[in-house]
Amino acid sequence: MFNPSSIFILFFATSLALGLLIGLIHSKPLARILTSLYTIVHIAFTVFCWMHKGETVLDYFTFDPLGLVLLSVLSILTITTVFHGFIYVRNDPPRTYAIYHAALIALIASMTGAYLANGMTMVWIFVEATTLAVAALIYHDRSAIALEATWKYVFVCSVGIALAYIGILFLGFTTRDARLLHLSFSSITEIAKLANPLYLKIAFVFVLVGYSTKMGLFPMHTVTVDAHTVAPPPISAFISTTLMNVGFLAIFRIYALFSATPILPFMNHVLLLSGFLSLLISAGYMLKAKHNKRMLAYSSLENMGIVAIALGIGGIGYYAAILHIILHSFAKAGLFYQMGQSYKVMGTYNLDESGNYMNLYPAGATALLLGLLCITAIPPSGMFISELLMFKAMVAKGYFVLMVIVAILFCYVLYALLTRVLHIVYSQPRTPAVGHKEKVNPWQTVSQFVLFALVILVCFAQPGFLRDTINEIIQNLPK
Amino acid sequence: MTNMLIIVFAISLIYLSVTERFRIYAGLVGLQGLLLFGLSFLQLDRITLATVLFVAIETLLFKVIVVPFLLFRIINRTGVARVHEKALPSFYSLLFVSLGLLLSVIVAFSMNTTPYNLMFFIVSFFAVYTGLFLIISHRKIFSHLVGFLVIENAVLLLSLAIGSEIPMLLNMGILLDIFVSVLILGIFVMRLRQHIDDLTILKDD
Amino acid sequence: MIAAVLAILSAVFFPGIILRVKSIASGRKGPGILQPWKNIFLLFRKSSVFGTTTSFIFRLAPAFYLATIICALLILPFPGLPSVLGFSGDFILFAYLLALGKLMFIIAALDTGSSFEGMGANREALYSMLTEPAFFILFGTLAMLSGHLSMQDIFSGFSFSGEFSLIAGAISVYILVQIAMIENSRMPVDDPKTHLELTMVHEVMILDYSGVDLALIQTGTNLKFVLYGGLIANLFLPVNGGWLIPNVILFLLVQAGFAAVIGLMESFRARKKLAKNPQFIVTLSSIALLAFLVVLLLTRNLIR
Amino acid sequence: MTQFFIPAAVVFSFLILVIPGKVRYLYTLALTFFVIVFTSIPALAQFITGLPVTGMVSGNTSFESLPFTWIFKGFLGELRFTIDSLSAFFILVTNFTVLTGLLYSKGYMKSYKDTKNSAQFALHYFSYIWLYLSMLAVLTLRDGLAFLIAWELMAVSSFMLILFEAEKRTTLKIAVNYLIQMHIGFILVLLALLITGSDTGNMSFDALPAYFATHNNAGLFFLFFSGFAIKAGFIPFHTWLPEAHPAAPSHVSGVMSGVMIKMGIYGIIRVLVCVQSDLFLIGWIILVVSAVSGLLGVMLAITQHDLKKLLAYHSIENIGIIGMGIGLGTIGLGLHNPLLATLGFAGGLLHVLNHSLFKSLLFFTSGSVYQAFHTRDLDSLGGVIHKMPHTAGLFLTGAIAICGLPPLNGFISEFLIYFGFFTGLSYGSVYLSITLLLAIISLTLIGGLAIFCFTKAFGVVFLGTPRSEIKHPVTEAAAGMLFPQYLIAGFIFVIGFMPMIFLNPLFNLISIEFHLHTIQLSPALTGIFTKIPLFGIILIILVSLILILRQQLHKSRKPEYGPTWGCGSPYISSNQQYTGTSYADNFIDLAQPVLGTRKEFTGIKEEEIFPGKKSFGMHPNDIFNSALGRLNDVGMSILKKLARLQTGNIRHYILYAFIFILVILTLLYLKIL
Repeated sequence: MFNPSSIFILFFATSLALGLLIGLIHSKPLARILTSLYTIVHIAFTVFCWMHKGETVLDYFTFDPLGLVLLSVLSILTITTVFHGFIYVRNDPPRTYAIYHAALIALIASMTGAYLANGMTMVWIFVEATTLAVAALIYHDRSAIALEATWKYVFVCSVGIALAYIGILFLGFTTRDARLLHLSFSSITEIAKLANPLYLKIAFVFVLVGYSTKMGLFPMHTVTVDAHTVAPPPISAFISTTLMNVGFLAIFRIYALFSATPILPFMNHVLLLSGFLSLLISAGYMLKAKHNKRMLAYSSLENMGIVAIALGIGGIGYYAAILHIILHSFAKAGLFYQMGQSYKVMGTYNLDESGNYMNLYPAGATALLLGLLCITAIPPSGMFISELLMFKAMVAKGYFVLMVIVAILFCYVLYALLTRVLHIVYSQPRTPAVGHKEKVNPWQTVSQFVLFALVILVCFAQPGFLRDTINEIIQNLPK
Repeated sequence: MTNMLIIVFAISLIYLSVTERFRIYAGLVGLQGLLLFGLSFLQLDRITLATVLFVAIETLLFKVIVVPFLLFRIINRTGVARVHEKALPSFYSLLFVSLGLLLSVIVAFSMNTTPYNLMFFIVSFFAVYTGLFLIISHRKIFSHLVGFLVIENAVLLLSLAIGSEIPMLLNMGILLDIFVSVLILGIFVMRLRQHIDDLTILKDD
Repeated sequence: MIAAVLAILSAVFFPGIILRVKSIASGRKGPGILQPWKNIFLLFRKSSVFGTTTSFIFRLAPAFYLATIICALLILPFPGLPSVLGFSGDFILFAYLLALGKLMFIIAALDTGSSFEGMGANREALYSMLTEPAFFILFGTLAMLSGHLSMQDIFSGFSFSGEFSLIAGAISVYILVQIAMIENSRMPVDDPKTHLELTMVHEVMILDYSGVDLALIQTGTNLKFVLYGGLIANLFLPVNGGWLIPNVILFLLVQAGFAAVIGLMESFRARKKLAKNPQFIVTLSSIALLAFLVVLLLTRNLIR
Repeated sequence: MTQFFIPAAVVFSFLILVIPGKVRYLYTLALTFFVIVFTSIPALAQFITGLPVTGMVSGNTSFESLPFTWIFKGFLGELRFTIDSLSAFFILVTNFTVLTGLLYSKGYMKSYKDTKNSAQFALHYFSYIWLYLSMLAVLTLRDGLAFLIAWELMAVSSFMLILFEAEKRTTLKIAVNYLIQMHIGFILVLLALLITGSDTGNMSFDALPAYFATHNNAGLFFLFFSGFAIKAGFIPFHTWLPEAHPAAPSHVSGVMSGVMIKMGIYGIIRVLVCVQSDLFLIGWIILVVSAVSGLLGVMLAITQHDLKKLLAYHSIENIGIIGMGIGLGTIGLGLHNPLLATLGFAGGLLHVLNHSLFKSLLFFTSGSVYQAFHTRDLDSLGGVIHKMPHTAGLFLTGAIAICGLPPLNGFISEFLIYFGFFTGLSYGSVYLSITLLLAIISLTLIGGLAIFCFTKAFGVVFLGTPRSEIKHPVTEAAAGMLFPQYLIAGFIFVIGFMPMIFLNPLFNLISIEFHLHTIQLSPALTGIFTKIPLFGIILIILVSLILILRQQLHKSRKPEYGPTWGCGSPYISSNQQYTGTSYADNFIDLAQPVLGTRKEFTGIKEEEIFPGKKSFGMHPNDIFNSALGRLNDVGMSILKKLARLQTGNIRHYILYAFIFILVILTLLYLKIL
């Protein structure tokens, strides 16, 4: 009964059951109870996965360290997201309330699947599933603009997914042996060894471009930004953290699988190019941003760029990339929750209309400042460590020019974020906001402080197990 | 025979890229579905009920019946039958598409594709190219939709190239893909009627 | 002891000599040698008027002015006998002590809140700022020439032997004379005789002083002349201040000569346009620089 | 003990945020005092003896120095806090200034009671104490990573302090600008440390000697230098400084200008200690940069109208003087001439101490003036001395000290540097002598200009009559605010009158840090530094004598009082006085080409028989600032131009992917990738 695979199936069955229950019976209390229950189940499942680390279940799923780390991030963020979700949709009619939570559970489940999937196709299927689930959430407030965002998101994502699929097919071609064709990671390593590098290169390019929709990386970062604009803040938090992690995971997996082959330099260059462009564009847009959430969305783009660059540099950069993606998840999620609260308090996302936050809601303002500190990777933010490691890798590999440019771009990003956030916190709004304002109970902010505290803690001391896990993840990558 | 069908498929693509009437789009998508059905049928070496059923659902049911039906429905509902006026003149789009054909031939040749049939590669590259080109060059969402469907077909075509035994998983993927396309069409039919023109509220400039 | 006597002696006669020379040069008989001091003692006996806007700064300033000059005198080496309190690098202290006096003097002028004294103050500040480099370059040169850093050794190490040291000496004398003129705001940059406040520097700053304070200031000014006279005199003194008497005589002679020269210059030289003063002052620095380069090449034996 | 001290300090510092407002200040004071006591004991021991305190753990045991080390083991792993004599010196300076600043702040912050909420006060004091702690950490940490974190913590906390009056938009801008520039400096230092780390495998200051032994020294040193110079405010890295100091509350400006910018100096020396070759080049460039900083700094200071901005520019000037000392010392090292080296570094370090004293004093006094009159504009102040005699006296003390005039402390340090220059004239090559002479000239000019500037500042602000009428009653600063200022003034006098107390340990320090043997040359210097104070004493005696004489003479005849002599005109109004602008005018005419100060006034035209209202204005301008601004604008416009992708058209979004793939494939086909 308690063998991994059955638990595994049980979990997805539960997800399905709870999702359906909530979705069909439109009752708020029920939805609340079941969702909370699901949160607990998910945590329990994560713990269980850790206990069975390294095993493979139903030969389509595996509990490898990277998947587990990201899964745990998901579990932690699930708690906060569900919590903030309850607050955010408090006043909605039962139907939308129920749909919201059903979709949320579907999203969490599909992301879990994507993390644990063993095999490109499996990942691909779950990524597709996340698209469908998140579409419903983006469309949560049924406005025209929400519809547009949803449409764009779904459409571009599906195109991207299709491209990614072509990449996977190319993997398929490289094998002469049909038994390997379900492309489990173990088999791909074997394929990659005897494969024609050209095929691998094309496969990589297509997969990168395809999943860049999810990871929010150039070239297909555009729609996630739009999605952020309209999605409920808790969902934005998911989109720009755990969902981006899904994209990252997909790309990282294929990168790791090919890293043994001669196409490694090619992959590095492509990653550097794409990451650098992301950084450039995000810097430009943050200097222009007039919408608080879009600003954060672009900051996610920037951070993904950093991750891609770190990955592309290699060496200690791999460590940096993993650490960065974890910390970014916490920091950015906290910031998005904070955005939700600031929206409640100030009644607007518009930068010009928002301001004087320090007097309206001191706790939130403090959280915002702290989050700013974290996301801009200024010590005592833990992300400073990851960026330091990235620079270290650059110095080690002699990418001095790139380093200088990246540093300059950082300064611009810092400038953009500082000016905007400080405007929100301290100075008076340029034009008075029209939206209606409400009070927020300071205790709701505690969760954000906890997340930021986690990020800051890493600056001073990286927990041993974290370090070991990350090292375990990157152990097979070329030094 | 296989190559024959593929050639037809390619021709349909070219025609797709130059025409301006939505009904023709819908028809062509259906036609492509039919061709794909034929192709996948030919690619099967041992015919079992399961596989036949699968192929039938995958191609005949969805690609030949459901999708074109939805397309026609949209056209009727929205009453928009032509592409946007300011779309690329068909002459130029023809140029671009033939360029794409050349490109895909070059790419396909530049990689040795044995033991697979080269035609599959050329045409499916060409199909991807055309699909993307449709999306890029047209302004109306309907054309984007068609472009997406073409890309789907390209994927299916490419997967057929592997020939012999397509593992269940790949098929599952393709099926899911098709579900998605249907769902998108669904959204489109249900919601997007009112703004049939391009949506550009969300932007930074 | 002797030094003090000498200082007082020369201080007593100095202003008189200047006046006398000037009047002779302009064909008058002129007042007695001691006339200036008579005026000062007169002032000492007078009571004084204070501006209502002034504060304790105004009352402190004269005392500081005088005191700093006396301190500077203590540094000044006197013929033959070892300087009272000299040490290596003392000329830096020398300059800065005078600067302190000037600072007090300037703010005292500003204390009155009168526009004229403001003018005087800021001119004084500017000119002294521009003068200092010349003084320091000069002493840098001499220090390098003699290889010592205390006035005592610098001067005793200095002699008009060899053409280059002659050049250096000549230039130094010239510069010292000019600096003395500027520091005491005499002819080329300022004219003690005029009474058009708009064009004055020193005189306008003491416009509000009267009685005792004025007396103190004038005493200070006279002593300041002695200071520079003493510096020049030291240049002329022989290497080893062997026996005292000739040195003393020589010293007094030089002082008198210096006074006479000033008198002559005052009477035969026109006052510069205010706007031109800075250039004039900076010229000194450049001349000093020339001297420095000559000595530099000399000491490095780059020229014979 | 040490195991508990550091966590205790950190934990207790967080309590400031939650502690009730009444006791908050006292609590902060107590905490600060605790830290001061705890750090001062070992620091004093180190500074005075240069040898480790017995019973303490000692780190590396080379012959010259046994720096005293806390090895702190906690959940952070092992942290080594090392106090050698250099950091000891800086710690002592920091402790004193931070303490006085905190004492002063009590009175100063009173005026914000009703405009700011309690949270902001809490945040302020929290940031203040963290600025202090981070500075201590910077001074004691050697490990690269820990150092960098402390370094940036320092920037962030000071940033929060500047933000205290953030409701003003300009303050916000300034604060952001400040943090950005700090960040740039931070990145430079980081890069330098990374290079060290990647070559020696140990990213730490202890690894520097190993690096310098094998690599080109100048390159890395200048990387460090430019990083630290931004913090120290050397021209052209200074642009943040004149903005940030005025924006902050006065006690913060005092601390920032007094000690925080000295952290840059500390860093430079910390690296310099390890440099082994290229000393001439390094020394020469430091000398040039410092001379430029000194001159431009004071020249720009003269043109300012804002009292605190003027002081800020003087910080640049004094940093220049310190730098000149360091440059001289480095050249001395290059010449293997212990005398020059000692003179240079001793002068520089002593000036660090002096500047921290008189600059904080000046900032505190100007703060009091600001509190009393609610303006810092020179041209609308005046006659303050009648309202606030104590403050005026203190300001004058500071002014005399900062002008480097005897008998106060400023003279001692400048004398050392002068003395070094003059000594150096006869050593080394012709070029060296010429360089040194130029250095002498610039130092004299700096001195003269400083006198010019402070006669202006003191004369215009404190003397004369008010230039704008004051609506509200004005009183002398509270005793609580005056006490720390008198404390500082006392120190200024002490250094001025018994310099050897401070110089001996300094010589000792230098000989330890730079492995020189300067013990034998100290008697020569001792002679000098016993003579100089003598003059101070004589001066004071003389002055008092003369004053007594004056009194006696005045006893007999009472002095009368009347209006200032207006050359016959009976009407003297306060706006006929010289203003700061007009006082600076004739200097600015000279310096205009260099400074680019804009003057604008409307002259009287020919046909005007009855001239109307005329105005005269002078607008100080910092060329570097505007240049930096222009550069920044260019970068921004480029980035903004690049950001054009988010058009809202799906077809475009797809197009990017399409192009990206095509480009990659093409590059692939062309065998470029």
